[in-house]
Amino acid sequence: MAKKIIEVDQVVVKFAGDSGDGMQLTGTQLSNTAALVGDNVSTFPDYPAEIRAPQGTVGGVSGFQLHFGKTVKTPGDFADVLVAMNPAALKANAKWIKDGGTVIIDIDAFTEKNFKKAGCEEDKLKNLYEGYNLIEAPISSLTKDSLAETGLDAKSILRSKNMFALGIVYNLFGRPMDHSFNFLDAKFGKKPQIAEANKKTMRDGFNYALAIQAMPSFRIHSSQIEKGKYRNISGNQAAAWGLLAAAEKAELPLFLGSYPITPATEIIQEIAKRRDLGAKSFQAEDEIGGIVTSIGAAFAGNFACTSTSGPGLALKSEAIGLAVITELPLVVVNVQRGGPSTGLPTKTEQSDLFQALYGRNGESPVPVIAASTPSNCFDYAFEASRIALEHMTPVLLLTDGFIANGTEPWKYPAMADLPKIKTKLISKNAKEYVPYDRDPETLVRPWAIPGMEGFEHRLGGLEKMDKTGNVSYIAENHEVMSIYRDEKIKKIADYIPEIEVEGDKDADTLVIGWGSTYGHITTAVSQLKEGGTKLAHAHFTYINPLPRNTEEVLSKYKNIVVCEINMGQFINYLRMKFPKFNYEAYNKIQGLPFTVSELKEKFIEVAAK
Amino acid sequence: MAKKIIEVDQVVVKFAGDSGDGMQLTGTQLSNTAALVGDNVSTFPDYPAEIRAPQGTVGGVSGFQLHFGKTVKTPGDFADVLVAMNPAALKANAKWIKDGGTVIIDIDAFTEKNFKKAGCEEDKLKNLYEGYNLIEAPISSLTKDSLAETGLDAKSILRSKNMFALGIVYNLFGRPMDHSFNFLDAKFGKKPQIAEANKKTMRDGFNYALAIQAMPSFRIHSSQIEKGKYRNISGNQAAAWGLLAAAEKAELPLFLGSYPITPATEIIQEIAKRRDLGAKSFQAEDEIGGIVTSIGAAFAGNFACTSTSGPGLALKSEAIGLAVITELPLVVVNVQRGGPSTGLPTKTEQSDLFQALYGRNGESPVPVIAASTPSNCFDYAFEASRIALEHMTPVLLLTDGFIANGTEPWKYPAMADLPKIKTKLISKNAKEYVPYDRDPETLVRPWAIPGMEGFEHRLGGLEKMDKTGNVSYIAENHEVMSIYRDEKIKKIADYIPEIEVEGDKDADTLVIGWGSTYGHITTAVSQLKEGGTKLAHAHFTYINPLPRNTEEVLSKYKNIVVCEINMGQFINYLRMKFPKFNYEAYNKIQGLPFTVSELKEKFIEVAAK
Amino acid sequence: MSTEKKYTFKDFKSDQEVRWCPGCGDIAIMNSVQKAMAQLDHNKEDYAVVSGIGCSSRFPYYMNTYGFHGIHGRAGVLASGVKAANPKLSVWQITGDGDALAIGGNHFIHEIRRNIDVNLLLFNNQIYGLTKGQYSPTSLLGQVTKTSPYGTIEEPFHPGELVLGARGTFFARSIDNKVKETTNILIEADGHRGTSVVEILQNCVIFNHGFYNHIVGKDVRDDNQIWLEHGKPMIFGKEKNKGLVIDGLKLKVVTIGEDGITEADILVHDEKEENPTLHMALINMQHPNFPTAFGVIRAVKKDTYDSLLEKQIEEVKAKSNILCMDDLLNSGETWTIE
Amino acid sequence: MSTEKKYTFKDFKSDQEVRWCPGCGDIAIMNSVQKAMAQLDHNKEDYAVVSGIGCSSRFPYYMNTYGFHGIHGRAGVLASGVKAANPKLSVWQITGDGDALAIGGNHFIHEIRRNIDVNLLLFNNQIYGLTKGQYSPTSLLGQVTKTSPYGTIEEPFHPGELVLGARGTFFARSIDNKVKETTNILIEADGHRGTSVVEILQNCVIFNHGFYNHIVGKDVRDDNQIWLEHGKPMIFGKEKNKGLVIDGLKLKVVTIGEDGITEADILVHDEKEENPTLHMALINMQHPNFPTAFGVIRAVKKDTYDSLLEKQIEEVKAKSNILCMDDLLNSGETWTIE
Ligand SMILES: Cc1ncc(C[n+]2csc(CCOP(=O)(O)OP(=O)(O)O)c2C)c(N)n1
Ligand SMILES: Cc1ncc(C[n+]2csc(CCOP(=O)(O)OP(=O)(O)O)c2C)c(N)n1
Ligand code: SF4
Ligand code: SF4
Ligand SMILES: [Mg+2]
Ligand SMILES: [Mg+2]
Repeated sequence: MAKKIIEVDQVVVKFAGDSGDGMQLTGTQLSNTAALVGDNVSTFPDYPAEIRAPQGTVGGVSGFQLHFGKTVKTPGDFADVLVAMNPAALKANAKWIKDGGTVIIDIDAFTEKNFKKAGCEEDKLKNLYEGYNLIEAPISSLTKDSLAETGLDAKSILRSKNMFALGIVYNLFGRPMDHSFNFLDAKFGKKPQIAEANKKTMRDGFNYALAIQAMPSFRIHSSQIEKGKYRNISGNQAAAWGLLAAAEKAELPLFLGSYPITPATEIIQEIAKRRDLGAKSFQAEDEIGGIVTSIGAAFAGNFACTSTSGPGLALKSEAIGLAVITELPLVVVNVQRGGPSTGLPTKTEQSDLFQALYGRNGESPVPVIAASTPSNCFDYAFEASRIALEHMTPVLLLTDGFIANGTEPWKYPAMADLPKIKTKLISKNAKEYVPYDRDPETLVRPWAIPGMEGFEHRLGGLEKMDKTGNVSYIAENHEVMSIYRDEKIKKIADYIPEIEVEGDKDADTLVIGWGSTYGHITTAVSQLKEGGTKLAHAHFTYINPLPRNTEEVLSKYKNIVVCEINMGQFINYLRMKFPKFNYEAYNKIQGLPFTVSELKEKFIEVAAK
Repeated sequence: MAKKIIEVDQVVVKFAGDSGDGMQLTGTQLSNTAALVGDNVSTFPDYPAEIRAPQGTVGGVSGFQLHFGKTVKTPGDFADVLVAMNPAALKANAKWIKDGGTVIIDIDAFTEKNFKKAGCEEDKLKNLYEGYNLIEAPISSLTKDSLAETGLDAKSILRSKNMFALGIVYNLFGRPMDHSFNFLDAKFGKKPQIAEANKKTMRDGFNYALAIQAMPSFRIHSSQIEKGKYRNISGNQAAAWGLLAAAEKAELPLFLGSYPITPATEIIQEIAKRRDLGAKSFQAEDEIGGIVTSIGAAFAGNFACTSTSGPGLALKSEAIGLAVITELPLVVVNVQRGGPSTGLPTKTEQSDLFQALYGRNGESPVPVIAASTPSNCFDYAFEASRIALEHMTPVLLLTDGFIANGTEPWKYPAMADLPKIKTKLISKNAKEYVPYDRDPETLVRPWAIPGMEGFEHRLGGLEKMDKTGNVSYIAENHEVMSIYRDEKIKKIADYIPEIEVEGDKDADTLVIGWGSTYGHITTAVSQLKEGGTKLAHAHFTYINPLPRNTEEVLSKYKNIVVCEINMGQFINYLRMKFPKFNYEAYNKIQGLPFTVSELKEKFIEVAAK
Repeated sequence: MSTEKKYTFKDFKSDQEVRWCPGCGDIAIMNSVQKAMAQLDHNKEDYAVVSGIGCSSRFPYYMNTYGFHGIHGRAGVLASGVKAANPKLSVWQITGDGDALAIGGNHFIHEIRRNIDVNLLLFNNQIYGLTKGQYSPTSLLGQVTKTSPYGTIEEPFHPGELVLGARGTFFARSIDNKVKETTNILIEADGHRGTSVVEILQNCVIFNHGFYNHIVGKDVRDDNQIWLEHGKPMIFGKEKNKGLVIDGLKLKVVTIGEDGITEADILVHDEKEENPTLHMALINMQHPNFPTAFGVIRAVKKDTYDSLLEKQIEEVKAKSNILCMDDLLNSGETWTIE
Repeated sequence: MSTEKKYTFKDFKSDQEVRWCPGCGDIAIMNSVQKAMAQLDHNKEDYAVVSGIGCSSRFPYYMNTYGFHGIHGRAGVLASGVKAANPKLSVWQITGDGDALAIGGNHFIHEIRRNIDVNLLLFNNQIYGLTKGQYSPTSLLGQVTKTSPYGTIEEPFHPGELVLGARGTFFARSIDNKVKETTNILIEADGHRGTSVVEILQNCVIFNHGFYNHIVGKDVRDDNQIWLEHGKPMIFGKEKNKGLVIDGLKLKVVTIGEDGITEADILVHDEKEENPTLHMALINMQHPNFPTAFGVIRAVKKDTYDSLLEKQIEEVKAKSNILCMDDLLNSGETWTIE
């Protein structure tokens, strides 16, 4: 019997195993290789809240899903191929396998003991197999065989079993191993024996798959990737780099005061590495210290930022108000996660929107921007920085666990192609400095920093007198200043792009999303288009202020459906801003992104109205 | 020439002087006396943000306004009588004097030096006098004369000049001095010499006014006060007492973890006095400590509360989320003040509404209630407590600087007339305890506390499994629990009163207000009614959930105008909840309440549409 | 005291799966706590185990007592609230070096200053475990972690020193795998009225494995640890021949039998001495010049916040004529309109 | 150092009206600060004066320098951020006992631990002034205030003790109305590299008037104050005949000329001694058994956070081949699609 060859535009693969099984590494390898040969790629790591939950349990399963091929905007809903290293991994992922998909299990790990640990009986799990192309691969034992002669100890040998699985998968998809070989050589530079062992296992896995008839073989249609220089990037890394790029373009030192919190921690970690670029990361004693050191740094003339997630943003809310009233530039990156309270710290959600917009005492307007893909976290971090520095205001950048941890190949820019950021630093030669003397166009005040002779002035959290910035308790002045602060943010609408509608602009139904739901929504819309369903799609990344053509766009559609991973915050924001339109809500609050299929179902229903 | 006798229903008097001149005491005395003789009274103290700003300056003026007589719902817009102890006091208050009103100044203090301190020239201030009935009383020198023989030192003597002013005012309004005499006797029990001196000065002031022809004499029409027992109360005291009353009715010890902050500090001060009632005030190291000690106390089975103002509420926001997910009873009293940031700490504002509703990470619903008068802070603190304890949820009670510091006579209840609060404490004899086993009607979970045998359980901020309350990362469970938390709060609508419309129910125009604007709005509406303008008035005290008949009420009117001391938060909330109606906004953001006259102007304009 | 104990340590295990990494020091500490509870006289329902956030702070879930897993850094105020609200409870606070000394540092020092009667177990692994390996306020100067790829530039706190700086009445130190010693220390901590701070060196096998090997390693442990006992001379060393003496205002290590030193010259440990000077010196002893001090280093008497609060309430009640809300409502100036 | 000074103290006065109560200790302290600045060598534009919230924290408004009136409790992190961002500035942090030790306690101890080069002026009036008289973490046990109508039940912090507990390198104490002494201390504080904590006893004439009279009263001040000077014997008293000696591990007051005591027996102050034992004992001396210690009590050398940060940046830059964003973007694994 000849191998079954499956022709596809793209595939979804998921690796799942124990936290210690190296699934994140395996997935990253496949994803990098795919990107290198010119596939579009999107990934979604998914790990437990515990560092290392008990071995073999469902709670301890660590997964890595990736989607690669021609048209890829999400990590995919259902897996074409699932690699499950033990019963718990299979159990946890069973419902995410495509009908007729391939399931490769390490049959050596499917022991009675492990079924028990997974909290399910063998028979029950067997039921799950039906409908799938199940391949019972003796991965552990073949790995042992493969390395029997290396002289490595049993534990080290078994640690290579993920490479065996990776080899299998490379074969399945006809993707080369040499990229991973190079990686292993570099990683184990000082331990060539280990590198060789891993490479051997991978090769053996590759050959094993070649030999087994039941393994399908995928032929993935080549994609048309834009020309350019690429690298893989996660949302958190991209956000950090976007801030660094903005500092360079503003010609200011970068300062990031922060405190670790899942899933935002990688941002401070990335900045901490960049002492070579002169960046100062300051790991404060808490979130309040993180933002207030940054406000101090902004006062002192650095480009200051802070990064956090929901509970941390709550702690920063008082200090954000201080940045609002002192009108200092500051970027606050908030990587959303499941709430309320500690909630679901490793899961994704879009439920901090209202906190970002309104979570402060008093009338305290702040621009809010939301990135929508891992790589455009770079662009929107840069944009948030530009707005902060050019409009002298704190800016909130929202991302979330889904895009922060997800990766994709990124056609990265040359710095020369990015716009210069024009800070509001007053010229040393200016005659005088009036702290709150606003630019009549933008209402932005000028910036003078300690060290500049003759421009000494005092800032603070008390209401300030128009122009001079001195403390003022005058009733009318408070109204004047409140309106200035409000108008200043509203005017930013003139300095951001209009919103563009994708899909069929002249459809009756407009699908609205914001932030990280972009990939799923755009995929659903374009797939439905192929099936003849006409839909327009407006995706919001600038939330406050909204793009100036928003009302005009909304007015063109009969039905408007607003999709969010929360209980309906953006829809309520739209109701506030444009109450005259009718909006329908589509929400999910499971700590997971939408699936393309559930979106399609909903859109078909709405479009039929 | 006979004295001019002015017949009125009510009068507004303002005392203004230096922070050290004892104006707050003087005002309080008049207000208490008026209340005792059966007037309706409303007061509004107004003091500088500094403890004692430089003597004689406008920044250092301390004022106390009171309104008393027949129909009194606000402290009044403009003063019939202003007592100004120095030029700065006159300058600061000139624009708040009624046309043709009486201005009594201590002419001894109107020296060149003092004009200078007030930052104005004598001539300019003189212009201010026009249109008023100016009485230049040599208060300081007459006080000195009055006490010349007492043997007191000059400083002590001069300190009595406020009593001379008080005597004048008692004469003007035909109000008796004996209540103040008693007060002085009690206050200076150990120093009878001082008490006598003060009484003598007051009497001399009274007689002075009698003698001076230019002094008008007011005859205030008697009011029809409801029968009952009365006392004066401020909003902060009433809120504190409402919590104490709730603890008694719930048969639980009261615990208040708090941190001082203007204008909420009096709440912890009131509770600190009540060791005799077994109340525990815990002055924490900060606002976070304040709320988290309270959450600990709630877990341990006390009736737990915390009190603060805007910036403090910001700091508490993370912890409120913990109370939301653990579903513990907790009352958070937030006395709003001018923002953003430190803003205008001694001024009033309604700008924390959105923070109260949405200032937390994740989907974190909390009931929000707003008191509307000083004395009903008692009722709504009691209500907030009832809802917290009966529905197992944190509840946010909003008041603001205006009603928190304002006082009014209060017909106080007997405890027997207040409803019992039925806590959700599980019976000791229950068979088992399932922490999240909800009442199907209310979705409320039962409460078990340490010390109860056999009901040991663990709470925490991670998402919890339905029923058991164990930690759960299951996607669908998160949705289930999120919806439960949301629905539980929505269902509270079934346990609060419907909203009642005041004024002309069948008018075309509905005036909407919430919280502390009640007095001004209701006065404006009823004054316009006398003039023939028909207006309906719906005043919201239950904000989340809204009363169940809200939509029905809104649907009856052609014009809806929403008045707020902020830039439009409640109006946006209504747009979110009931987007189909048209709302017009009327806002003021000057750190001051509305005046009745500006409201009337606006209402006439809207009603004419 | 009853001779027959009501519970075995198993009675304190909850039905929840323990989710720490295999080999994590937290597991051993949990055993010590459960053993201590089995020996103490409290009823099970009178225990409240509260924590903040961190690997260590998952602790309450595994205890079959009343428990509260709080928010990050707030273990100290959570415990303070529980105890102040109900002084009858035996309150155990579980907190990591990040939870207690980074974000929670303020609550930590104030709880100690107030001397709230709580057993405060500080799990010191000198790292942020749960967030996967960033430096903490106890990480060593120069330590390479995920947020200090080039080494930290911050001097670490010595937790015991901070405890004394905050006027602490009780401080003890132990090691995760010393279950017997830890159990005994915890029993003494529970007996102490006030904030009993027990710092436990805890191995994080994933992110800071073996950070304490210079103290716990088989070869070195006898020479590098000194276990203090009240009333006993401060002797240590493989041969039990080393001891501590005072030299001016400093401590010095001497060898018994050398330079004419006899056991009588060795300092005797007095955990009850109010003057903190010597306790501070013992706490600050550091490798390699000194052994690290373990056991109960300080345990002095002082009123607790919770007992003073109860006392004040009783005193005020006894004197006041406001004993219910109706009294309050009718107090002071009131009048009747008829 | 130039002999001709660039500024007089008036150059440091801003045009804003001073709004403290007449007689408030803050006014005298401001004079000391302005006098110190007039003597120091910094350019006026290089001063940054930052604060939190409280009466004392209004300070920056009255200074004709760069200034920042922050939010309550955050003076320490505001100052840390300013200094870390621009180490060339001379950063002065003004903070009250509530601002620094209640809500700001955590930032306070971490700033000290990191040894950030800031002059930290702690205005200790043992009360919350701005909010009108509630107790603070330095109010005396039993003190009656607006929130403790029956007396507090909390042990107060000793600020200096907490500073040392947080590994502080500099601690000095002064009194508001001692303008000359305070000025000199501030000059030394500014010269010290690291967090220079200067506790200044400050009279709040409205809410805690005369709380320090037992130390500053005319009759008692000579016997109840000891002003320490580096290298000088610790002598005090109206007759300058009392001194401090060590007795075991404790301090003792002796009289020169009695019991055979001569000046040579008296302890000589060494602010530079790294071992904190004696400094701690000096800080903790309390009325009525001891005089209260003033002057610079501790001033030891240690690297500052800000200098180590600059150094690390230079070192990493020297070794790295990523020197601009383009380098970074092109670093590691990249590929080209053509
Ligand atoms: C407000 C907030 N900030 C940050 C975090 C992220 N966080 C969780 S645990 C932790 C530190 C854990 O360190 P430690 O307290 O030492 O506990 P360990 O895990 O080492 O036992 C951090 C930073 C959080 N959950 N909440
Ligand atoms: C977040 C916050 N909490 C509370 C307050 C109220 N508040 C302002 S100053 C202060 C305490 C002042 O005491 P201290 O720091 O000793 O300064 P002092 O007025 O005595 O100089 C408090 C509680 C505030 N402004 N902000
Ligand atoms: S990460 Fe470290 S501290 Fe956390 S459970 Fe694992 S070993 Fe323990
Ligand atoms: S209240 Fe006290 S601290 Fe504040 S300004 Fe007045 S005297 Fe000074
Ligand atoms: Mg730790
Ligand atoms: Mg103070």
